[in-house]
Amino acid sequence: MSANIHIQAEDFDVSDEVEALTADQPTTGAVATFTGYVRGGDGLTALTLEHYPGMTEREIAHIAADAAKRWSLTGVTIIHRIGRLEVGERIVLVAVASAHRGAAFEACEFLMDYLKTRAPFWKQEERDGANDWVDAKETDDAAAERWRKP
Amino acid sequence: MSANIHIQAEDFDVSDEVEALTADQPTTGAVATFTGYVRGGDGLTALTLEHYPGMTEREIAHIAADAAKRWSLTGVTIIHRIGRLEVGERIVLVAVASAHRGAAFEACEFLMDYLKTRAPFWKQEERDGANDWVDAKETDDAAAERWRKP
Amino acid sequence: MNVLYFAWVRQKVGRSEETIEHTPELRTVSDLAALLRARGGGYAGAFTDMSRLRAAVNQVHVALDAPLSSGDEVAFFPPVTGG
Amino acid sequence: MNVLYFAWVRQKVGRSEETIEHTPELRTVSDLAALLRARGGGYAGAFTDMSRLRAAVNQVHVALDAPLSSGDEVAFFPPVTGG
Repeated sequence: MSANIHIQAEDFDVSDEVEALTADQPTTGAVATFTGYVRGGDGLTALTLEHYPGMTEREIAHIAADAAKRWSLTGVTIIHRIGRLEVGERIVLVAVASAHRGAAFEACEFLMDYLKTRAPFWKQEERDGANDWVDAKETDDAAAERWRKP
Repeated sequence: MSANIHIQAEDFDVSDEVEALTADQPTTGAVATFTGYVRGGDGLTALTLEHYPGMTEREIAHIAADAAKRWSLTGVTIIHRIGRLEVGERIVLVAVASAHRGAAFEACEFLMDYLKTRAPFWKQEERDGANDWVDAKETDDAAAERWRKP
Repeated sequence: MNVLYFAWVRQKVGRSEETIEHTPELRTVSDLAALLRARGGGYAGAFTDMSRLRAAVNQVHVALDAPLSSGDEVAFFPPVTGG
Repeated sequence: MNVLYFAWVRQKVGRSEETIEHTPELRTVSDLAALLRARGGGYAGAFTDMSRLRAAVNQVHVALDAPLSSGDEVAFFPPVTGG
């Protein structure tokens, strides 16, 4: 299984990505996807995402390879947008195909948790005209931590 | 939150459904989806799905209301196809929107587990020209059981 | 009562629904299943091993000892396999 | 060595990258951070509280005691906040 990884400013279409993931894969029975959005409702107007070109792709490929070792998957697509994104815009897509739903769900959650804590992206918030860097969340570290096996 | 529930012979488009789910919902930060496919690779050529009209919609509405009580959600869409579906075709979509990814993932898995064990659908398999009813899986019962809290 | 059959139960009994008059003897879903089993033929085939059957009354999943009333919609079917 | 800065580290130091010669004294990432902090100004602001900083060497996350070699690509940044 090879992962499709894209870091891009452009938007993506979930159906198109899922279609590409499942084409000519008759043993796929389950596709789980996660789409992250710029969430408003608290004065936030936009986010600007910065990343570390090169390391980002490398780190995400590493996380995807790790997922493919843990679960039996037929395909993985990860798209992460960069640049300025307004409230309601899509930020990230993780789509995982597998024969069975348990593997698809677990691998999708695993990939999101690790993207949040390992992939070198940084978010700046626009709120009331001011820009502030977003602090990392301890809840994200805790979410990633649960996948560590003794 | 009201759930969109459709039992239909027609196919669906994941992007269109997610778009409808997130339109005018600026507090949505996360959408998790699950798409089930007719899985081939072992001689299966098609499935035919039968359901109990009336009870199906009622049971799914009940499951969706239960999910909305357990998690803070901004939208739920459940589409289940009926009739004859060939290998590679989509069977079911569960899409869940929430402010946060944990709730979206958990509610999506919960809804799939309960659809599998509570919604009155029955599958017949076409294999080498013969039709056989699919037996219920104990693993599905076990998956649904884990959501029961004491 | 309106009685509905789904999946292989429908195929064995050879019909998808029928009307059966509610009598005082038909206290529970089990009593109705016994009446149907006693008809023999496809009905006996469908209603002999009750561990393979599930039931709903008025579109709600019920156990086999659920009570019946006149006017109920009763359905018999195998364990569900959707999703 | 090529040294890269991201997010508020980049903003505080006022540049996104620079070349710093590797010397025998620069044994670890911490040594490099100390050299940068000693420059004062924005560098002092960025490199004073090391608990707020993360580092990568050759595009791999490392701890602050990771060794440095000539030709390394070293990056300093806050904890990541993608996804």
